[in-house]
Amino acid sequence: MITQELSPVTGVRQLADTVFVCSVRSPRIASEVKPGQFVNILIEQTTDPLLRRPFSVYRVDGDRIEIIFNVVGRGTALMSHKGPGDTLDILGPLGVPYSFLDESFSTALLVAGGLGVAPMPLSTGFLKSRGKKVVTFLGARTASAVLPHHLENLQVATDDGTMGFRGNVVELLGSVWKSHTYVKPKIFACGPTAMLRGLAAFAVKQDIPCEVSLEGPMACGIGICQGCPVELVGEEKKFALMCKDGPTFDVRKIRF
Amino acid sequence: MITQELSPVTGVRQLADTVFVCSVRSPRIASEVKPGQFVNILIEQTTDPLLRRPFSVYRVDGDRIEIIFNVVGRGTALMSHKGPGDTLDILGPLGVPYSFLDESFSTALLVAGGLGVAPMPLSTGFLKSRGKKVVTFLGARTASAVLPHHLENLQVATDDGTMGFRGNVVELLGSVWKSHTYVKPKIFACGPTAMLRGLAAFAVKQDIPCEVSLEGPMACGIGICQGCPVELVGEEKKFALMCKDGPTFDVRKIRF
Amino acid sequence: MAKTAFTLAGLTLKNRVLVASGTYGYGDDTLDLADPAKLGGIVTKSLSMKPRAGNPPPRIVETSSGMLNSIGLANIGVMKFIEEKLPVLRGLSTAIIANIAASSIDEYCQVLEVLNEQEGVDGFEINVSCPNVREGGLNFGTSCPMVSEITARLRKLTRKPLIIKLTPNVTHISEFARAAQDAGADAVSVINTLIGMAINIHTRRPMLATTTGGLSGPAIKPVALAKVYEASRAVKIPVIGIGGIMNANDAIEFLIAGASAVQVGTANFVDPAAGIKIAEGMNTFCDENRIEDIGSLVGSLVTTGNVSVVDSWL
Amino acid sequence: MAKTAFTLAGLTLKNRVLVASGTYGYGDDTLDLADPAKLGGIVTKSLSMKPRAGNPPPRIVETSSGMLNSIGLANIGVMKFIEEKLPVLRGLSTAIIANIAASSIDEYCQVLEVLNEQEGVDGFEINVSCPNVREGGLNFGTSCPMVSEITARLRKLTRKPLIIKLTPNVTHISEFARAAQDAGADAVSVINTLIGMAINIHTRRPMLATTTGGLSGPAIKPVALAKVYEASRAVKIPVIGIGGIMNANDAIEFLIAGASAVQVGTANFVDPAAGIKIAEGMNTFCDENRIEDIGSLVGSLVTTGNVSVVDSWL
Ligand SMILES: Cc1cc2nc3c(=O)[nH]c(=O)nc-3n(C[C@H](O)[C@H](O)[C@H](O)COP(=O)(O)OP(=O)(O)OC[C@H]3O[C@@H](n4cnc5c(N)ncnc54)[C@H](O)[C@@H]3O)c2cc1C
Ligand SMILES: Cc1cc2nc3c(=O)[nH]c(=O)nc-3n(C[C@H](O)[C@H](O)[C@H](O)COP(=O)(O)OP(=O)(O)OC[C@H]3O[C@@H](n4cnc5c(N)ncnc54)[C@H](O)[C@@H]3O)c2cc1C
Ligand SMILES: Cc1cc2nc3c(=O)[nH]c(=O)nc-3n(C[C@H](O)[C@H](O)[C@H](O)COP(=O)(O)O)c2cc1C
Ligand SMILES: Cc1cc2nc3c(=O)[nH]c(=O)nc-3n(C[C@H](O)[C@H](O)[C@H](O)COP(=O)(O)O)c2cc1C
Ligand code: FES
Ligand code: FES
Repeated sequence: MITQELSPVTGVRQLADTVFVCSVRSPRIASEVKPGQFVNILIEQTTDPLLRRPFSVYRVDGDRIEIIFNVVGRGTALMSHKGPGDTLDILGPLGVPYSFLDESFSTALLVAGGLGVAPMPLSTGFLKSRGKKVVTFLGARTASAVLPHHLENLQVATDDGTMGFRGNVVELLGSVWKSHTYVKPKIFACGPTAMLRGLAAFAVKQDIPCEVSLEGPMACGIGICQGCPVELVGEEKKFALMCKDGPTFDVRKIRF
Repeated sequence: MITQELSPVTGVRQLADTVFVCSVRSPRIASEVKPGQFVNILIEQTTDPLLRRPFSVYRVDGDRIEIIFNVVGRGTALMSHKGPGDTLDILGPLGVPYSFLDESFSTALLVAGGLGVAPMPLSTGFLKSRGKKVVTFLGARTASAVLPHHLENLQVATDDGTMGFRGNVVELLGSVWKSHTYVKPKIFACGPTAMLRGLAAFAVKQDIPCEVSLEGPMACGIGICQGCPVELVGEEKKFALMCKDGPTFDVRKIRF
Repeated sequence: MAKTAFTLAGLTLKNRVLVASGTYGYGDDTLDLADPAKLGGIVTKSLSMKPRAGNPPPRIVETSSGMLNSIGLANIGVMKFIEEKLPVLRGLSTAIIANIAASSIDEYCQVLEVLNEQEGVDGFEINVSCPNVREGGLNFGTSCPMVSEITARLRKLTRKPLIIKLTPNVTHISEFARAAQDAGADAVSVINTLIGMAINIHTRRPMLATTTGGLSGPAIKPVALAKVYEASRAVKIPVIGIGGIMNANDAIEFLIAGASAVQVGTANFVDPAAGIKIAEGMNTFCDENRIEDIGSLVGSLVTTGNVSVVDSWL
Repeated sequence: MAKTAFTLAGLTLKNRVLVASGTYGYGDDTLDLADPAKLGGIVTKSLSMKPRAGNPPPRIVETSSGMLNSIGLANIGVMKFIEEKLPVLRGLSTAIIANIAASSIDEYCQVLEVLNEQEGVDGFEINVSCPNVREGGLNFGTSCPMVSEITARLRKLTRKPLIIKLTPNVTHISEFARAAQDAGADAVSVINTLIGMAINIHTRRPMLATTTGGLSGPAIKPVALAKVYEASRAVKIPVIGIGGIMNANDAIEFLIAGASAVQVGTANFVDPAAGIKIAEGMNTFCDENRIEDIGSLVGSLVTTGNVSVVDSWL
């Protein structure tokens, strides 16, 4: 069930140059959220910024949830200045989680680009507690942008080669793939759209099941504005909604 | 000279229910401001609130200035949450100060209603250092709304009689006037428009010189928008600008 | 407690707050978050004869205190609406106003005829801000004769409340309100979105796939209020005020300007319970100000005499 | 550094940023805070033949990301302007565009004739959003034939740049831009303020003494951009973009939409150096993006092809 929680901020800590983690006390969301779902946060009561801002749930710790975010504009800048004493109005959990309960796979390959790492710590915990094997491929611009926390069997790619594999994360996966020994693998990914497109092409070619978490502009996050269409394969110009039918999608079902 | 200073907040403290004092480091404004002048503060970089907010200068302490303010809306609510680490963009000093250099008076009667006390502490210091006698009349709704700090020879009126005289500050002044012994008195006032109108009527009737500090909507605070007209006596429909020609006016020169 | 009900052409709304077309889906997505029984009514997403997929993404972009949308009237079509959504809506204990969009007058008539027979459809709102295919895509809503003709044709087909929703993108909205009234409309809704645009300066592309879109939200509230004021002084039928209403105070401004009821749009995206909170806030305002019938606020703007400066800080 | 100059009918502006009429006084109040020599030009407050006191207070009210004003064309009159202000303006090393307001076509002509002979007046901008006394107060700017006639009459009187400033409160601004062009205007300015309103719900009075006023600021930027886009595609003469420009990125949006230059209005109230900072920011943008002539941005909007979602957070 979706709830609206006025959530006290318990802390905001800086992880990297423009990357922060915000912890809030949201007992109802914390108890219901599943990996790959997101929350929609009203950062200020003024009308600029006007709309809520969507964020993946990074971690759950008792009655607290954590959001990892990059400061890219007005909303995220304001959020980086929050601290104890402040309250955020949060709607969640929203959207369809990764289909981790799917019995057809036993190794989850978590593939993330940049802040696409956001849903992965929660995913890792969930998968491990259900006896799945987890391998994580993480891509970043450079070593200082790598966010390696709370991940399992981590392999890193950096564009500039300052850490791990030199190249992008899809190339890293491709290079590993030649000699892989993963039992019943399935890819679960999050990252920039261009990366997800490359990954989808790879997955289709290698015939690996693959789910991606998309992101794009949203007004409501709950399916009432029709603002977040994702084109479906098959039927001409038929759209799913990113917020309600996603953000996670089987790459074979969408055109993105 | 008017300057635009990015001023670090050194502290915000709560004085009463909705009343706060904000201190900022503004060396240029601190060194130039005169009592009765104001500053225009850009509280946030977002577009709601959009415009600067005008405030009297309450006190000057070295390179710091203090603003006393009442939380009445979005801007003042945001300002009450500021603290060390925040910066305010301040334009000032603005407007025409009280004419304290006027040689024709030797006793300044400072008359303030509610937060109209704002310009009075700075005024008191300035007057005393120039050898003027200062008597202060302060009106408030109730005892807990009385802000008696940094004032001289204070007489208080409260609407509910919980402190001092029961009634409004103009009635208090009237009651004192019958037996007054002030040498060459002149009134300098700030407060709600209704109170200032009552005071002006009293001053004209008793033939006391009287200056009031007005307030009302302002967009620019520096004379470029024509948004703050104050009707002048004499010429039909001729206006002065509250921000540039005021906020202090001789009550005999304006219709308000 | 103040009297809040409002009767429009025989239909009684329990209060004067509806949720606006296109901003509440078909009323079934938010049941966890807000109880529609506390609303005056729900205006459905615009319905057309056939389903419409809508425009490609991006369809929305936030602007200063507003948002642009180019949803493209995406909807499931009137038949599927009747099959799948109406049964749910019937159970919600609130008035259901079906909003209709079409690209020809005949299509408006067809959709209305299909819906008119349905139990649970309490009234109609006609979205005339639609491209008129016969006239090369020009908006029906910017032509007074077209608004007249659409209204007159639809009036013949229904005795349920018929509301014409006007576009603000015209010189004198009062002429359109009068045209709707004279052709038999029971009310006019004022306003739909303003035409607007935003550009990504790095790609030099519009932020919406359709280049321009519709501006809504608090940014447009002053424009909407002025249009409501203009329209309500021109007609005798009720005006339903829409545009940037975020809270009860905003809604009360619309009533004072001349609106008999209001619709809440973009605010639902910020808070799915916005409409309910607004209705409750209006009640509180009435109680605090000893207003016995909220209807007494309608058109109560005082425009003579001197307006004195508010000095609430002192 | 990119080429920033812009030539309009023989007048060369050093950059494409001017300050808008009514938002910078007569240029002499802000000399402490901002050096006008860094601006492309200053458009004066609207000047009429006789001084005008303007409207009673309250004249301004803030709205969400915008403000309403009803200054009422308060100005010192053209004669006093020439005596007192023009000598100062001549010394500022920036182009001076005199904005003219009038309540009859004859008055427009008189004011222009008086100013046309003055050294230091580099061009004219005609505010047609004024009440036409002969036609009972209806706005000149909402009648195409009136805009044509005003433009044609003034064109005969001056060889200096003649700019017609259009109101957005019309259905199709392109028709008005075309009317101005066809009657001989050198450019059109787009847009003046949108009609808007705000109400004090406690007193039930309008927040402006005149009931309605003009909405400006970032709230209207999307509308202004769409109007600039519409107008610039309809005419060959330059369009000067105005409306809600707060920073260099906003200004660049207007150029891409089709504006050859921009004017900065309400932003001056927030920061009297806004125009200068915007001009500088546009240079930085050009440098960073290796744009050699800022003019190459004008009308460079890309509207075909797929628009892909920006995902800058990843
Ligand atoms: C399902 C979902 C999950 C997300 N999870 C995370 C997360 O865990 N951590 C995180 O940092 N971000 C996440 N995002 C992106 C995040 O919502 C945006 O970065 C945020 O809304 C930007 O707000 P702002 O006010 O700071 O930026 P704005 O001032 O609104 O915009 C600044 C810049 O950001 C871009 N932008 C604005 N909104 C979005 C958006 N929704 N997506 C992409 N770019 C945008 C704009 O194009 C502009 O370039 C997620 C988005 C979605 C849809
Ligand atoms: C010269 C001058 C000096 C001032 N000095 C002080 C001072 O020392 N301390 C202080 O607390 N306040 C002072 N004020 C008033 C102060 O500027 C307003 O209280 C403030 O702008 C409100 O901002 P807001 O965003 O909180 O309110 P908003 O959200 O803008 O408005 C909330 C409420 O406040 C009212 N309001 C808004 N602006 C003003 C205004 N300029 N004047 C009066 N009411 C307004 C509105 O009508 C509304 O009811 C002064 C005003 C002027 C013109
Ligand atoms: C995302 C979105 C979709 C909309 N869809 C419709 C629609 O289908 N039919 C219609 O008549 N109006 C539609 N509107 C207009 C709203 O009903 C309303 O008139 C407008 O948004 C102004 O109100 P607001 O500022 O409260 O949002 C839509 C508005 C938005 C923001
Ligand atoms: C306080 C104020 C006064 C104005 N006075 C005039 C004027 O005298 N003549 C005119 O043509 N436009 C006038 N305008 C309109 C501006 O020049 C500009 O077109 C409008 O404000 C939109 O731009 P902005 O959003 O950048 O302010 C005025 C605007 C404001 C806010
Ligand atoms: S964001 Fe509103 S429907 Fe998806
Ligand atoms: S506030 Fe702009 S002129 Fe006074």
